[in-house]
Amino acid sequence: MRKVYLDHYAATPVLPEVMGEMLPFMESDFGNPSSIHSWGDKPREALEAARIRVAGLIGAPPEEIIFTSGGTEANNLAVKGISWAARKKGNHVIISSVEHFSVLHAASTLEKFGFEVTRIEVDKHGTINPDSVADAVRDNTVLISVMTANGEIGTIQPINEIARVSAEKKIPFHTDAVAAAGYIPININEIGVDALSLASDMIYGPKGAGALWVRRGIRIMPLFDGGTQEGGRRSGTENVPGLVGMGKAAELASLNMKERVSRLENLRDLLIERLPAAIPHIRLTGHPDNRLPWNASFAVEFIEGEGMLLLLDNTGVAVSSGSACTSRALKGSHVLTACEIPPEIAQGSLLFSFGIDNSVEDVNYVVEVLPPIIERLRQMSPLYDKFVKEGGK
Amino acid sequence: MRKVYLDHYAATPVLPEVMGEMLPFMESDFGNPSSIHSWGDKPREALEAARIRVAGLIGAPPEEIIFTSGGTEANNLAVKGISWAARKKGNHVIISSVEHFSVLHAASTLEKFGFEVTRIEVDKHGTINPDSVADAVRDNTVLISVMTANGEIGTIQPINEIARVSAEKKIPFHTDAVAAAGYIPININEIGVDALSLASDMIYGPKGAGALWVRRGIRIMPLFDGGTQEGGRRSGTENVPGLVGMGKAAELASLNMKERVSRLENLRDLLIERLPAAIPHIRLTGHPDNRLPWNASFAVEFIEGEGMLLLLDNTGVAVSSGSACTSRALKGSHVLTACEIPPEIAQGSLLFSFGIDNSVEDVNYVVEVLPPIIERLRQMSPLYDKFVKEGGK
Amino acid sequence: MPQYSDTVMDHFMNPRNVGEIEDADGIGEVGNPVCGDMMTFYIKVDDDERLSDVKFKTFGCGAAIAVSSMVSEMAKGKTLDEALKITRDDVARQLEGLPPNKMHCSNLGADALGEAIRDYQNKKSEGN
Amino acid sequence: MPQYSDTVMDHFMNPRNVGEIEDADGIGEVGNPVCGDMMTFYIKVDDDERLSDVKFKTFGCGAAIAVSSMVSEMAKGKTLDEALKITRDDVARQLEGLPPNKMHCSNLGADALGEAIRDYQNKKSEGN
Ligand SMILES: Cc1ncc(COP(=O)(O)O)c(C=O)c1O
Ligand SMILES: Cc1ncc(COP(=O)(O)O)c(C=O)c1O
Repeated sequence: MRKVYLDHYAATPVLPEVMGEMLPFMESDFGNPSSIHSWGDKPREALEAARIRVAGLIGAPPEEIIFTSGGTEANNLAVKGISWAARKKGNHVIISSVEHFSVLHAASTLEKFGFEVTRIEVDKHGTINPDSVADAVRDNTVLISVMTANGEIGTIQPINEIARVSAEKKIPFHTDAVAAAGYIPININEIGVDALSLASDMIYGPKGAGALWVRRGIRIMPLFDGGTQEGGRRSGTENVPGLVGMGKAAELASLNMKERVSRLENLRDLLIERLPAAIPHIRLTGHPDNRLPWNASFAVEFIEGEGMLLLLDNTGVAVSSGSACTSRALKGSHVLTACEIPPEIAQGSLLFSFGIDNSVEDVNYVVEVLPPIIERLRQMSPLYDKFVKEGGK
Repeated sequence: MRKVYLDHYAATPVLPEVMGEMLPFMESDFGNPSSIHSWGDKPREALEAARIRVAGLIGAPPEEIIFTSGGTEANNLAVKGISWAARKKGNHVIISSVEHFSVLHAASTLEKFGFEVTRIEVDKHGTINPDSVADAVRDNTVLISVMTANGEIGTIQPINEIARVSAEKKIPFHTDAVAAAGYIPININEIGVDALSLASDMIYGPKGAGALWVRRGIRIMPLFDGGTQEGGRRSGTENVPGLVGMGKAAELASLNMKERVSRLENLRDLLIERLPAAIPHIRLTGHPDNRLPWNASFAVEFIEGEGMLLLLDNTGVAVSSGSACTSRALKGSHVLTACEIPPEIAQGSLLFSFGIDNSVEDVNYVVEVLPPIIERLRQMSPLYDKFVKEGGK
Repeated sequence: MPQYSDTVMDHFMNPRNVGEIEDADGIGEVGNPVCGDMMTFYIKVDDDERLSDVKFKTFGCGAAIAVSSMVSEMAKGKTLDEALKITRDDVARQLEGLPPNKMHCSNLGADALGEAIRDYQNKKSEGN
Repeated sequence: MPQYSDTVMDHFMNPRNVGEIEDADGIGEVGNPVCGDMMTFYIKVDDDERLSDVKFKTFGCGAAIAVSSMVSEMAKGKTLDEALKITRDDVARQLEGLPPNKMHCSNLGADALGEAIRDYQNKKSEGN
């Protein structure tokens, strides 16, 4: 059976070149970068080289990179750490309503500790209006956190404009670039952002590695106290192989961005063009143009996501869904809700996330196998039944 | 040149069997364990198998294991998480004065948030007296955290007795077993502890993986909010290869504990016997008998640790030191200070941490190369000069 | 796979009795697409008060579809009283288990069947 | 390695002028073993007020030993006035840099030399 993996938003394989650079740091060069003796030399040098590469992906000074265990840690460190460190200045935080759970729920935790959180609404494409950020700013606002782009619906946010608001109001601005970095050009100085989250496993690096860049001068309270690694902002023995892998992955992402993006965009556009032609009552979610190159997200009416996933899996195709049934919390996607997609339609959400190994044949295969699956589930669906009986208006 | 690595406390290599189990989860089975399609199957099964293996090392129910990025995270999660979750009950925490920085500094952070911390003193061997824990308990005590054993001086703590105190007083008891697990038998039910920290990189597993076991019923506030992985207690995409590696490492540690321990104890005892015979004015630190099998720690008088480390490195030997010069903070070891070792003597601290690949020849080599190094540094030392001139009393 | 048993997967992949009964004697509808699961059961009752036919339409996850299919199989040929005794737990057991988080929201088949039977009984008593 | 330059490592591995001058004209002691670094400098001054010999003993890290060695080399043959002008920064520069965290606590060599010169000057003025 043909295998078509279209769930790179959930996981990417580790590239062979990345693996190749990681392995020595588990075997021969296994030392601790903090060691004074020579076993510490190569790990320390490799860690610093990785820092330079990761910083390079976003145009940041390497010494301002804090390595973490992933995107979730980076976001929690940014949202909680910057807010806590500024709690004498104020207790108000602004985020968008379409942030990843790691920002959204970190903000909710802040609320339990006396912070106030404004969650900026988005339009039907999931785009935030920079003016609403400006309007939400108060005297006691200590952090604005708006993601660079949303992974679930692909929408790229106007972060340059939001950064301008934050600069004007002199409020630190954090952006979660986990879904975006490597897929759209990001330069922290051009944007004018103050903190930015990255994850290795979105760019063909290993899981368990991430980074938070924080501009010098922005105070941040650590989540992990301990041996004062990472300048005291993130203690704990560094995951050298993982971070070396992330470094290589970041380097490859920088070097090959243009090529990767044009490839991904072609496949994405092809699917976005062909799927609605092959399937009635399906709609693109997120922004029609201003979207991540790898993201093609849809809502299929009258049926639920998990069934589609399982039947697609049965034909060798991997995708994901924002439906309630596929979520751990059994709740429909807060992102689709924020875009005011009716809940029963949001249940039919399907996310195709392309990767650098996908091909036009993969798209063809999906366009071939998906319509009968949808037809089959619709035939089972009481909602479709009603729709048809009511004359299909 | 002979290479003798005796700094396993700083880092252990990843065993080939461990690597072997990890690699597939970077390459072919790279999927996300949360994925519903079949790419999620093997990673999810492997993660749960790893959980069973890690739980097995300490006799815990697997579902009570929270995977983390390492020992530092586990300790921060335990100390901050349990205290925060109980903050309505009280705001007093008891730790020992010889805890690892990740417990010590986490407790200091709690102080900044209105908690009170009692740091129990130790005797000259670094042993805590369970009675002082009992005496320190107050009505508002919400956590006792005392390490299973100290890695720097090897001293094993009477945690069974401390657990009895905690049980009597009905206060959750956390123990940092990072330095001990795999090297002394640990069964959470026999001890009667409520939470326990583990790190992969102390037992020939990969860096970037750790675990906190928390007994069912003990409330804990997460450090990372997000996608509710690990039962909501530690969100973030799981580091599948790292945790699979930790699982294998834990399994091997359980299976081979007896054999490893007797081997390590033999080497440790040999060094502890022969070094003082070859070098005058050197003292064993930590407990003479009740110590970790891999740990031989000394204080060498009249000279400073970094010089010894560098000259040893030059002869191919890797060790570490608790001297101020070798620490990132340029502060002498709080552990040696707690044992009331005079600061100028603590500067000459040397830690030999044995590993499963060390041999008697390694010990012989150290006993051969170290005395002239010490002699050479003493000849440079104004302190030794004074000592000799004052008649060497 | 969302840790579904082989039986669940079998009933999801090859659901029995999918469809509608044009001249159903009773129709039961439970759930709500907003929550993710919605089931409509159609029954045909013979002169012995037995379920001579059961059909369903379901909007929902794999478990919901498998549950519907299993319930329809379990109910067919049973008397109304017997059918009314089918519980959610019976269904889960017949399916060789359901993932814990699917026990509640997706396991509505027995309820929908019950609704259909009550619909039939109401109509009958009204008809009387 | 604690990111020491080659010159630092050379002076640490092969320190110049280690030792004591029995009949020193001046002795300077700075630092404190409690803090981790302690240096004693011994000087011999010739009739032209030049440092004809400089020796040291040092308790401390690699940097402290290298600093002592470098200072002793830099000072030897200099006039007292010239020697007193040697700064910590000069020493660090001659060593091709010191790790930032070693700039302060281990870089006491120039101070110890200065103390030794002042000791000599004090003795001389007392002797007058
Ligand atoms: C936008 C965004 N931020 C943060 C994260 C969290 O990253 P991780 O799961 O690697 O911790 C994700 C993961 O999918 C994401 O999409
Ligand atoms: C006793 C103890 N606890 C915790 C830690 C922290 O572990 P990690 O550095 O893996 O985060 C260490 C590390 O050496 C340790 O020895």
